[in-house]
Amino acid sequence: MPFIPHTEAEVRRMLETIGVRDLEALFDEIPEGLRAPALEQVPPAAPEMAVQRTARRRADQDRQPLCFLGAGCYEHHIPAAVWQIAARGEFYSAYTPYQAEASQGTLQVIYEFQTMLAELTGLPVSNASLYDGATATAEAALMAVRQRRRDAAHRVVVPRTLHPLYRRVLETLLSPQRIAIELLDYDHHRGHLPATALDAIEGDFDALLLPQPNFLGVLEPVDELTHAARARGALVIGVVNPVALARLAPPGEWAEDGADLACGEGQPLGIPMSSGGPGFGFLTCRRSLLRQLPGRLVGRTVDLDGRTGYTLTLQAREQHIRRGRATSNICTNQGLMATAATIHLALLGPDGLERVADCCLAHTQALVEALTDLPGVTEALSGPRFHEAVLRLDRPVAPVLQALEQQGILGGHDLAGDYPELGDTLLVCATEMRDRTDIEHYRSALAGVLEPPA
Amino acid sequence: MPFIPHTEAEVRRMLETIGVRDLEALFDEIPEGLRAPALEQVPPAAPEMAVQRTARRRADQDRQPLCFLGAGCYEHHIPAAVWQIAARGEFYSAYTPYQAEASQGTLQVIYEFQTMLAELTGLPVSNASLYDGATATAEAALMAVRQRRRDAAHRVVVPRTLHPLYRRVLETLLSPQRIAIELLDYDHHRGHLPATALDAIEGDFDALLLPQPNFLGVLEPVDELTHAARARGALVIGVVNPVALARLAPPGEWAEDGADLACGEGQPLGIPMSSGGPGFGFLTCRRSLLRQLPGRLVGRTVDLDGRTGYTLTLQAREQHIRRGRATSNICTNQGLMATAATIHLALLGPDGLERVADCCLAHTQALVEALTDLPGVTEALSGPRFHEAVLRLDRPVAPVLQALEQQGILGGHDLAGDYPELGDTLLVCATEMRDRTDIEHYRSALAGVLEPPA
Amino acid sequence: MLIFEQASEGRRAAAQAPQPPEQVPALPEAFRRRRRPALPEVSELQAVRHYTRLSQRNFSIDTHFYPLGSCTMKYNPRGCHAVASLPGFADRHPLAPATTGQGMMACLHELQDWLSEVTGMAETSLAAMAGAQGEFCGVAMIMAWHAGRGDHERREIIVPDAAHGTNPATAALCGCTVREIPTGADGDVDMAALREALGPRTAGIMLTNPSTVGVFERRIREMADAVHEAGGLLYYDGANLNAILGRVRPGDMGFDVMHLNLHKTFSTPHGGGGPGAGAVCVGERLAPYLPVPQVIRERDGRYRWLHEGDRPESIGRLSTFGGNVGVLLRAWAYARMLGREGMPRVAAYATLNANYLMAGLQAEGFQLAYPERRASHEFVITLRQEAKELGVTALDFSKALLDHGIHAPTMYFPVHIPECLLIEPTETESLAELDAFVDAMVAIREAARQDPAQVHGAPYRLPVRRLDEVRAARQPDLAWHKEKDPTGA
Amino acid sequence: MLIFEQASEGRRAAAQAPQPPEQVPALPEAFRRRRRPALPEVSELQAVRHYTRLSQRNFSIDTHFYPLGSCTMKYNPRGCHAVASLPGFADRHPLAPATTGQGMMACLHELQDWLSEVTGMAETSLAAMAGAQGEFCGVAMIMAWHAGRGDHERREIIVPDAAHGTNPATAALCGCTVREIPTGADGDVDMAALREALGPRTAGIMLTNPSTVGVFERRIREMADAVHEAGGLLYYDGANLNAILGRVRPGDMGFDVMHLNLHKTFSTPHGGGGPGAGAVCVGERLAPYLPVPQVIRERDGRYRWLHEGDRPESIGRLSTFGGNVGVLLRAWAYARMLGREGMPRVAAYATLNANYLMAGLQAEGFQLAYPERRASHEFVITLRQEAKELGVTALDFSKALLDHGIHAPTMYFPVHIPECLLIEPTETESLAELDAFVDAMVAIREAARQDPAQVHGAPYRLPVRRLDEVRAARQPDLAWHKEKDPTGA
Repeated sequence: MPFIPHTEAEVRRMLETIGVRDLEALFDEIPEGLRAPALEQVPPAAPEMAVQRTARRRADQDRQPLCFLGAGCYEHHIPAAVWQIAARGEFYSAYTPYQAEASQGTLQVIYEFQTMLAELTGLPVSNASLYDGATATAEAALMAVRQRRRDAAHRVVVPRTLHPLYRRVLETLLSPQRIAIELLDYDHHRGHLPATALDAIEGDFDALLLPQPNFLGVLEPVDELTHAARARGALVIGVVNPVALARLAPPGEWAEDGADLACGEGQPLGIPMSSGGPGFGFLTCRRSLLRQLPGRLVGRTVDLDGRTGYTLTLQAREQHIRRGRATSNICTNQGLMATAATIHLALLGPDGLERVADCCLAHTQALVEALTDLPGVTEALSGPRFHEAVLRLDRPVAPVLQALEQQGILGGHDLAGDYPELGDTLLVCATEMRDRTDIEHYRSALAGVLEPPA
Repeated sequence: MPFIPHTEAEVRRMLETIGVRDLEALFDEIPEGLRAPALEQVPPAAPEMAVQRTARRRADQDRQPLCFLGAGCYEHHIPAAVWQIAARGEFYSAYTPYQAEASQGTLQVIYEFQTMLAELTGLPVSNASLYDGATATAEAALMAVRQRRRDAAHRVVVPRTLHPLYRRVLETLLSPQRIAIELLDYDHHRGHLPATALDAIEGDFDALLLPQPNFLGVLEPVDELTHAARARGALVIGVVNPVALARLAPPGEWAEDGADLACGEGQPLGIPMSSGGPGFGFLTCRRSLLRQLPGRLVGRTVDLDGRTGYTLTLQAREQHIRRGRATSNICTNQGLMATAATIHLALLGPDGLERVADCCLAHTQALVEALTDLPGVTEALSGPRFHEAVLRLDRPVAPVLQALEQQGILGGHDLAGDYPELGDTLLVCATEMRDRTDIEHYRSALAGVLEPPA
Repeated sequence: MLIFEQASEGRRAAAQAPQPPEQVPALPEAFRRRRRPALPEVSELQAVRHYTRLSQRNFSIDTHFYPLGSCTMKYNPRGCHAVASLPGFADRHPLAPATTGQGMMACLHELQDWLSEVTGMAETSLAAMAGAQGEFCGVAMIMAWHAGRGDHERREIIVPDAAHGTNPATAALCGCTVREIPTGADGDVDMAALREALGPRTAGIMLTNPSTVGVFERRIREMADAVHEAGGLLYYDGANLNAILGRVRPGDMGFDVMHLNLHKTFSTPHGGGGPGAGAVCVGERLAPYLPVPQVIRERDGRYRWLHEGDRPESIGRLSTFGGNVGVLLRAWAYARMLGREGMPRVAAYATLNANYLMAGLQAEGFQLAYPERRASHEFVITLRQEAKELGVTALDFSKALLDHGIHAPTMYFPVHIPECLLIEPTETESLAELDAFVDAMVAIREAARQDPAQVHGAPYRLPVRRLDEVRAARQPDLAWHKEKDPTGA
Repeated sequence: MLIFEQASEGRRAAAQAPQPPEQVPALPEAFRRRRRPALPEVSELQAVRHYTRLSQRNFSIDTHFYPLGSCTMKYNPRGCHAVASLPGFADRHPLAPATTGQGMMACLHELQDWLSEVTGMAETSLAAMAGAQGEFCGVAMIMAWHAGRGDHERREIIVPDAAHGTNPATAALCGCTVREIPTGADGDVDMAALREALGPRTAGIMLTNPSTVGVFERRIREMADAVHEAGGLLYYDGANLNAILGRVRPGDMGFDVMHLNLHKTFSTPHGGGGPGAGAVCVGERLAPYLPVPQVIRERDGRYRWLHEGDRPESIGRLSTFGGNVGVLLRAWAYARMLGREGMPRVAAYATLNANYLMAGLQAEGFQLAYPERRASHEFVITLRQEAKELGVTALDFSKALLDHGIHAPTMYFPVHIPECLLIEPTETESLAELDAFVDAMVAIREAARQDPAQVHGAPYRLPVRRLDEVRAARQPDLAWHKEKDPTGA
């Protein structure tokens, strides 16, 4: 019986104490007809050894090719210390820190996490994490809607340069509350919104989502757009990449007095890609939005003896207190991932994060230069970029990517489905992990694919 | 500057406090002519990211084939918990527990380790580990020699069925003290010593080493040999496999009143093979030999308040106290490996260790049956065995092993070098990790090698 | 001390900083950050030491007994962590082609099948990233089903008053109104009140069984029939599934949709507050509405993600990519180790431990909330009497338990039982731990008899004593600032 | 509580026990074990919880400052552990063919080359499993060299009186006699005594430089010349190499052979007492005697182990297989991260920290053993005065430091300096930690002035207070027995 400590003698003693004959008797309140049949689909129990063996075989089968994919999930170096510490039993197997005295470790980590995310985004208040970048974006939009409390129908303005999958999650989470999503088109040559984009939106709206960098890797004119949206009474939500924030102006400093909220995906901060999850969403805001914030919040306070301590606070926002009027239904967030990100950021520090960002900038530039050196490959967009770029090929992208995969290269993300107006384009990315050798390897493989040796 | 925390400002402040101009001044007592040149062979500093990348590439290059090798190092399942706990910083980065109050964790683990090894070997006293099985065997022989304090030349009797590499280490470590090693031959058909083997040795000797199971996988008649050696006034040293001890009579119970010492390699108890090290040696003995024991010993005692606590004890045996008259020069042993073995044995318990031993017995039997089913393959020895067997081929072994390796199989250890009298033989092993599928895979690969398809 | 307070300007963990090439392309001035973020500047050793030491300031399953009702804090096997950390799994990009993820998808597909069977449902989606998201998904599917039938008036979700707060919060998020019904004196839902609540506005009902008070809702089939007759659907909140795993199946009880908290029943780690995973299982009729993605197995035996195009009626996408895959792999490994015989044993021994602990506390004179009922995997005691006679509350007992090395049970929930503790020992704790819990409770009561003030002051042996929660809420200090600005603005 | 005391007969961590087939071959009766070994019978959670909690009862570098003289307790980079744990490295069988270990051997070969260069030696063997084995190896090689020249009378090893105990113990193990020479008042070896000791029986001398009192032996070249002239060889004990890494090379000082403790200078973990690795480096003339195996690179660029057959004059084999390969891989990773510029910086900043700490203690009135000398990476203070005036000893200070969260320095070594502490902060500790050490020493002295008895009783905040060492030695209780037999027989 895996994981069950009882011996037969102990079970007998326990049944006696309870005053029942056998284990079945403990289920005597359950109507007879409801007893489950034997589980035939489930295989018999296997010891850890056998499970490890199957898992290793499958993981070996999934050995990962050289990856130039970004598009919302990024391969960065994760210091070995991050997960060696985050996976310690005291973090890994701890519960949500409701009992503050028994959870000072987790609570202080989250307080530090909040500080780091507030610093990065330039906004003073951060929660303790949300599920992922897309749901954090939806929660930010819902905050804006709640804050505005208008009688008229709610509307949120969303650029097409926001991650297409984020847009789909927004639809899922906003439509039950009948919040309209207005899409904004972008400049198909430059790859970002025109500074005057909001002129296309008539009437009142609650919020503008502003990705920076955007899904196409390009930088948006956030100052102008923030100014314009705020002038029209809407809230501005920056959707940002935390590594890029080492070098890019933070949402809290956009235009005159900043965006109102910032959110995004925390995976680049020390979390393995793991097919997309678990990562974590982050969400920061102005102080005036504090009571609209969903999720856990940790505050610093003092104990009976006056010593500094940390505790969950402002729980009146949450579902277990406010039930149907809570700011969200969220309970479990992504605590362990936030812990890992905190350790990661402490190990990098401001200088390390800048170096990572600089490597991303430089390597992506080198990648673009190497690939556009090939005939038939051009850069599709002219706007300034961070660590992703859109390349245009002289032929359909999908077969090229397949041919590259045969050579152990994930060559990028095909944009045909979501951005047909861009033609035969793909989105590529090179982080600090993709060095010159990798780039040269890609270049020569692509050269072979595009112009196979006669 | 990896791992050095100082900022420039701090360095300036520190130099000021010391009262020197610069870092170079701290070395001003070193004669000028001795300053080292720049290190040209050593490459420039690389960040962890780059080192991981090189290491991963090299480790991938070293992906390991399906292994039927034993011969002193065994692939067993290691519960994931073992190293997740043993690698915790508090064990991993702790020093030798000289400061007992600050080392109760390590000390209690070692006390538990000593208890477990004493239990397994049936002898009451265990030290806290030695380097490996071979050096533990040498230390056991040196203990016997010291205990006997004879005037005549010292002699230790060593069967040829003892691991050939252990024999070489014995030579290295015993010859500086002019201790003679007398080899005992074995029954080439049965694969173990005759019960009367010691009749071949004339005159007095200090100790008999008795491997169980022996290097050829065969069980020695330990009761008879122990009886005979003790009758002649020699000490008996059992060289044992700790997994086999789940099912085999422990040295402490051999013959009437047991062997005097037991030693061996602890690697099978939760330690990765890692090209042969680090593992650990264990060494247990009768109480009367306690003061001859080399290495650390942990004892249970009480503190000032009467609470139970653990401490290093009987340090007067050791080099840092007794210097030239110590029982050994050993300081560092294999503490972390002993920690892992303790966790491993706690997770297995007596039942789990028996199951591992039974799987070893059964799988090796199945392997022998499967392979000797092939024409040209026979079992070379008729003595009873544990989890290794000697197979005889109808042709030289080396090319067969090479052909198997091409198919991703390490088919066993070629005995031609150390046991030429056995002819074309190889030593094979199947632990609990080599299941039916693996065995069938080996069988069909070997069939193909021995009788290639026409 | 905070990590920020250990920093020194210019200090670095140099081995962790990559070396940028000499030529880094310049960002246009307008986009550039002007002020460096005040991240800590510490050495690698400082960071390692700081977070290692912080971890020691936590309770956790790996160090303490955690009898937290409704949270199923069981042992998280270390082998599951090893599985999810394998490089082939951990290093896979979510947009990589299916060819690079056949191993991972095989695990997820098996998990889907196993969960469908053990819940008695037709299909399973693993997309939800936690229980609350599973709930959202379930209610959204119920609404989609009604909408699909043109029935737009059903926007009322019935919820027992003892339900987890997430249930009404979820209903609100789905644009529904909540109708509460009371719990009877025996712990079961008040059937008459349920019948009265049902009607043409009923979208569905959200139920936990065993309920949040730790007893099995005996008339569940009757309730299911009534709700279905009224045109509503039944949602099963899987928070308490550990109590009946493999012994009773929500599908057989008549539920249409449910979620499972894999971080409870399937033992993926709580991680100090996540990540979790909230698998959603449905009967046939709701299957078309399941969220994307989901793993399917093609005829040729290959796996792929099923996307929006494959499932036009789907309620949509719940996460950027495919949910918390790393968590799901841990659940897969755990389920595989349990196997078909292990799953019902989880329920049997969780129930045994709860009933034994309940009997032990009752024998020592503690008052049970439902003394006539069998405990499921958890049960409720009320310290009303102790509060009245000794002046020590459920909170005091909880804090004093911490000094005994035992995590406090869930306090003051369910809300309608005064001074209550909801206690769930789980199946992985030994008899000795259960006995130690009873001993601790008795010792605390005895201490309270001697000197209630002593118990009010607990805990004493933890890194901090009771914290000033009021100050934390009134003067929120949510981030550190170099300037020590207490308003944090 | 011991793990054995938590056991219950028949309890198992079932997921860890493989299922044997139905037919297990029977062992002949005569060989069978009759009584089960009394290993603990516990659940997986019990084992995990027990050892996790035990770990918390330790000081370690990852949690505490460890200024242990001569032990170089620096930060052990976590990345090195990750490298050695890679499956391709960890899962390799030692007798697998060289084709399966080219990656591992490439690392070891590089490490050999780097160590040769940084020590100024011709060749390096990585076979020794710890410093003491490296010493054995070195002395054995010296003896082999003399024997090879037919010079069998040289069996005397000269050792300074302040040497580590391992040095004379090693000499004895090699069948040599030890001749001690005194340390002068300035901390250097007494040259006259050395010259007097040298002669036709001199096999060699074992030296540490900087010496065990933490100062650089200034006349080292003169000593080397004298020993060589007398026909002896020089052994360098690498315990203190951290002080001069990359700045002065033992080969350049005139040493013929040396060992390095990779778990000191190259930061592989101490692990609570090992495993270590004791690389041995030699000049040209001793190279033929190096132990086996060793990694060599063939002309075709492939690596292989060099065996007995390749090196007929070898002193032989020190371990069953190839030494502590897993430790060597960690050292390789560390050396690679340091690089050529990092190695001399280790020495520079280790020396800076030691001299700063020494200056700080001196400024607070603590007495240095060698106030006229520069500290190397470590230094000695003597608390003679405090012992005399306040009655608190070096032991008391050490135990009181533990309460301040600082591991005690090495006490009462070197033996000829009364009430001494040998203090080595290493290069990885920050200024704040060094200042905290001085503050703690001052605070302890102040506490001793107020109430010496209070300091005699330290530590107070650790899991146990001072232990009864006499009882431990007089009534050795070395293993647990169910029957609680205190003699343990």
